[in-house]
Amino acid sequence: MSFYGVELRSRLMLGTARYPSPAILAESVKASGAQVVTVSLRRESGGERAGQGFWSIVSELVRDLGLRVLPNTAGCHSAKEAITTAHMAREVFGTRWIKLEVIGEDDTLQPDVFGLIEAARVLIADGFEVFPYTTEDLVVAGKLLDAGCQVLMPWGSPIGSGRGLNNVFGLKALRAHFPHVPLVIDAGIGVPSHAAQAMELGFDAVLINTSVALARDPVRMATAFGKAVQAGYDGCLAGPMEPRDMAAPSTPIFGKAVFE
Amino acid sequence: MSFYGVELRSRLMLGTARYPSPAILAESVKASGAQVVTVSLRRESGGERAGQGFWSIVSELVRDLGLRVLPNTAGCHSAKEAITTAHMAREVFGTRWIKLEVIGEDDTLQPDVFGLIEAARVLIADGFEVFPYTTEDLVVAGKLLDAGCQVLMPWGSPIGSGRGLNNVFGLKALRAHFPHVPLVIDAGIGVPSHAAQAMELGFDAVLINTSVALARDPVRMATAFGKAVQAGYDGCLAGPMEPRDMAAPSTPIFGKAVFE
Amino acid sequence: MSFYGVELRSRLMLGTARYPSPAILAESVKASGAQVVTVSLRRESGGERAGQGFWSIVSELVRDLGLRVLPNTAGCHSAKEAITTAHMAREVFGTRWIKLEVIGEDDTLQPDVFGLIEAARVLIADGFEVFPYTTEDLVVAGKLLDAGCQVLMPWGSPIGSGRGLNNVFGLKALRAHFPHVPLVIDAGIGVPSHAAQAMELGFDAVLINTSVALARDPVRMATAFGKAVQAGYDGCLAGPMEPRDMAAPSTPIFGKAVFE
Amino acid sequence: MSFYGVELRSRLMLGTARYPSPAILAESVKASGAQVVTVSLRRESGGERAGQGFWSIVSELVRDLGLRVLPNTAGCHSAKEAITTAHMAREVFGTRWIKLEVIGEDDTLQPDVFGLIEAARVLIADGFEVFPYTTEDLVVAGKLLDAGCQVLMPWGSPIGSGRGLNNVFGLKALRAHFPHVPLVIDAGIGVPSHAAQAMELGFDAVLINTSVALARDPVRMATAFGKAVQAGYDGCLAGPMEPRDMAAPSTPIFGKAVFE
Amino acid sequence: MKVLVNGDWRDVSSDLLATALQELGYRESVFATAVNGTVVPSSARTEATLREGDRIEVLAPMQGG
Amino acid sequence: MKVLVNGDWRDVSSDLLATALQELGYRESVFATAVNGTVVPSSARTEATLREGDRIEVLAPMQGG
Amino acid sequence: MKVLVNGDWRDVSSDLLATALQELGYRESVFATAVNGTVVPSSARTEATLREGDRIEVLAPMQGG
Amino acid sequence: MKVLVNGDWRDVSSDLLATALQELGYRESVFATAVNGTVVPSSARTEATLREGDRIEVLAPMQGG
Repeated sequence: MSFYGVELRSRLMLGTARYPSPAILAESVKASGAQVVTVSLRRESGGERAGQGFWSIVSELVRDLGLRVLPNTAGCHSAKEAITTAHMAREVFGTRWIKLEVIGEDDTLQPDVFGLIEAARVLIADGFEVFPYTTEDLVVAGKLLDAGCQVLMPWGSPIGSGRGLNNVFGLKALRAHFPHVPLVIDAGIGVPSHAAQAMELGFDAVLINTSVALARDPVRMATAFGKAVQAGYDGCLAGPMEPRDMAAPSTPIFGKAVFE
Repeated sequence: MSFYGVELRSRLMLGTARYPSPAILAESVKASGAQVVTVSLRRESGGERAGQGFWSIVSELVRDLGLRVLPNTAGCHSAKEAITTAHMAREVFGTRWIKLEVIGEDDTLQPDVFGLIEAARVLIADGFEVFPYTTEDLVVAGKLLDAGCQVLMPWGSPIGSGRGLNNVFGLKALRAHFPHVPLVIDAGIGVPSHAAQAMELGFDAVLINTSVALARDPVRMATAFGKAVQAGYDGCLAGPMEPRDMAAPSTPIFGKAVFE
Repeated sequence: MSFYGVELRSRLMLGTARYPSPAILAESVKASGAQVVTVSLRRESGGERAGQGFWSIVSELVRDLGLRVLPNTAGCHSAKEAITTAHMAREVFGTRWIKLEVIGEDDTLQPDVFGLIEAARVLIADGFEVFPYTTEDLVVAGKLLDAGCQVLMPWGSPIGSGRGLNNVFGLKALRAHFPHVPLVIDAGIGVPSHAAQAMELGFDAVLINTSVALARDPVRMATAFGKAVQAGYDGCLAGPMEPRDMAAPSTPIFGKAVFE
Repeated sequence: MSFYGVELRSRLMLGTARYPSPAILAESVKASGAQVVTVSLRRESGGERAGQGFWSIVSELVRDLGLRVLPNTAGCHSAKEAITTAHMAREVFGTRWIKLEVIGEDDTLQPDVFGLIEAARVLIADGFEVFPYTTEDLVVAGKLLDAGCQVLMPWGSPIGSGRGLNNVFGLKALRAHFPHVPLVIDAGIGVPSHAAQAMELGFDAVLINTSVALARDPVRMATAFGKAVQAGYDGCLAGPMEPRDMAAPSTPIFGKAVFE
Repeated sequence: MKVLVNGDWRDVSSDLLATALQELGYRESVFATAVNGTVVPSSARTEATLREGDRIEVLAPMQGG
Repeated sequence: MKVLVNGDWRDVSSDLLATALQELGYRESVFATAVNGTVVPSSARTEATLREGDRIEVLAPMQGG
Repeated sequence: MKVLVNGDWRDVSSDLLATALQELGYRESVFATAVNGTVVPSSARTEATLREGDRIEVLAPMQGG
Repeated sequence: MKVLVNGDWRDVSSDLLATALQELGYRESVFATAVNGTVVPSSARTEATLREGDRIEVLAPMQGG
């Protein structure tokens, strides 16, 4: 799998927010096998060193594990905000990658697909490599690809909800219509079986954050998601049987003994 | 996890039927990491060596990988048939373990819970260690435990159907009512995410056959199921977050920049 | 539809428990169009008149609307209890009909299918017309029919849970295997669409209680269920189209205008 | 319920395409109780009278039953096409109502929400009363309302698929965010229980076509949908109980007899 | 004589079920009876004799689902 | 003069839309017209002139969902 | 002597199960036997006698799920 | 001179962004800046001049999903 020419072995991407401690974050990243971690930006006052502290932890992980950093534009509600934030992220994190979020509604944190496409166009013209957080809408997907996006990140369900895949039909249609575009399920995955299901549907990767960070044991959950993504990927490529409505014996019935 | 005092590391059990070739069966068993394989008996005519051939392959696997063999009574439609078959299996396979199937209906291959309980009582009195293939019925489960069964194997959906878990509610209730009994999902698992889901519900293990054997690439599918079972098990023990109806931002919104 | 030779127009049966008031019960029965109402027995101390009061209300409804009364054996946990209760019900309510409940587990109120079959045999020998509250188990169903039951009442989900149909597959199989036996979904229906779905699956009738009695407006809910049952029944007989995976235009595309 | 100031009693709207015969169309409209029927336009060659024939049937129904006609722009793939078609429809059918469809993808017939919003703006400026066929996207919905739409018609699933509601979560969110806007489920309803479910979710109406027209008995299916819509509407307003995870006895257990 | 009526110990003077029920206040109303787990139909109550310690169930119609 | 009518090239002698439509067999019936993508209302057809190569759409009511 | 072996009528000359099985071609291999629905363990075959019409089941290992 | 820094009004004496940031306590650490909604790269801060009322955003790395 490659994103903008970068080859990746792991199909799990991990967010860095909401962990109980920096140490658990670091252990979770290691346990997950993820090669991409997402980060963000926030206001810092003079003298404060929180951002610096966080960044030194992540930088060390990045260096030690050979990770890629994927900054996001979380919380941006307009193309303009997202564009400005993306530029600041590029400077701070030193990467052209940007996970582009333009939020359209605060309860569901659903993408504003209009602002998203607008911002994607501008950022791609500015040299960014855009990973748009989008819906399963096929027309939107087409416009993002036309704008120059080479990866799409459709939501499974609202960010942080842990509901899994709300619209399996829509996601299947997206996969079917863009068979060669890397597609990453970006939000709402709650348990490992959700991640495996996403991969079985043919998605290329899964981005997880809350369901690892808020698990009772985040490190073990990170391990679990690492395996689930592999399981689902292998399962997809192994060519599953078609489900049947009624039963067929798995033990051949030819040669069955008769005891009267 | 232990079944009748036998400690097992792997929570995946694998059936041996319907593989494209003996070699692929052997590779699949290895790839799965399973420590228990199910086998059966059938009529053999004098001079025929099919059973012998199959058994020499399985014996070698058993020896090399330290497997346990779990014979079944597949295809038996009465307690009497199942009891006789169990005794013959004990002699041939040299184990007190028996996966007890008493089939009540030929389309869905659903258990006949009446014959099942009757046969379980007799076999346990005869010194067998019984793994009953049963439904999610709590009352039936209680009677099987009263009869002396120390493991239960409820169906997920009909044998060979690949439908996954037909009655998640019923299976959850079974798990909740017998928290200390080893429970193995025995039939109907179609894809790795089904297996992960079963483990996330708290089941102790999963028995797979058709969905590996009939996959386009059985060996890869065996690998996939091996990982999925671990993923689901880790996921269950890691304490997943509760799903929410609405979104919660994973990236903190405190400190969000404002660009007017 | 007929139960034990009694022709009924309405395919909705209504329980009489848990209504806010006797008046609302009476209005709900009328609004539902039900022709069968279920009742029960309980201990009454000398001088108390609660049972008498309830019965005079129901008797009046029965007389005015031409209803049939179906007493149940709710709360019985053994065949013996259920048999005794059934006999007392026959004396009090003057009917051979008995909704036979033998409860096997108190959290899910699931049927004890062993006690159920035993009690059904005895009661049928005693001249009762038994409506057994059972699971979707095909083998159990077969034994109840062998015992002489001419109607079966499988649960949708636990009594009072309002969860709808927990095991659609199992209920479909039951319907498919006993195409000529009147089958009534007896428990767990929560909203009108659940009732319509049950009828669309080919069930003959639906018995509702809690979801009407505990609705904010029971009378309106009774009306709703009355219509839903008819809708589902008509929908089943009207022969629905097969669902399709992808879309087909409903407006013919031949003759489409072209505006360049 | 009112659409653009027009009060309607029936919450079922019916399409006129794909019926076996004009007579069955007419009977189905009558049986459904619908007060709004959708129609379309297509190329007609000189001398041909198909459109005239169809229209005379519909006109008679409209006159006899007091129906409203809702022309659509089915098959249009751009705002421009849809706008032109809408104008032609207004002239032919003599109504300002237009069901605005701008199709974005031919397999799923999903809306092109960009063309949709553009066309809605233009048409509303031109004096139309627009019923936009849209997705469950909240941001799109907001823009359509800003453009002046006073009704929204989100899809349940692809037109003609009969799959029911693909994204219940998304539709619930749409309902919750726009509690006062008339919302009509426009596509994909396959059986009466789907329609009842849509109404139970709080939608104001349902538009059906294929699942009536292609039923084995369209007239009976039209009746069924008429009842289902009422059942779901009443059920919603009657205030359903909350579903529970476990059982609650409907028959009170206080006063239960004891037979030892 | 002490008998268990619907789970409570009660004193009755009559050893006939019908009379004992009257003593206990059951009149006119619709109910069914069982003694020691065996149903005693209404018609048999005048001949059914009670013994010290008998368990009597008296059940009346109630709401049911 | 050749015009494209509903996608087919047709010869018409009149350069007035109303007359051309009559030539093409459209009479009495309910239909709507557009020329080169612009709607021409019924009332304007008698004044709408056609040119060689014009694209005419003539649409009639049909079933719709 | 005719016996039913796995559902087929066969002639065997010996009335000992062990010998009859050898006649029928069962050698060395791993199998289990039942006569008239009763299991006959390997160790008991040399003493198990057959009668005309006995039903013999001879089962060998096979794939199972 | 009053400027709005991350939403709070602050007094700075320098009218150069780089110097003003030092006054405000931002040293050595990794951060990005924008003035009045326009990004000012690190390299341009020594030349970026501030005016009364300017809105400055100073953002640092944080956790993100």
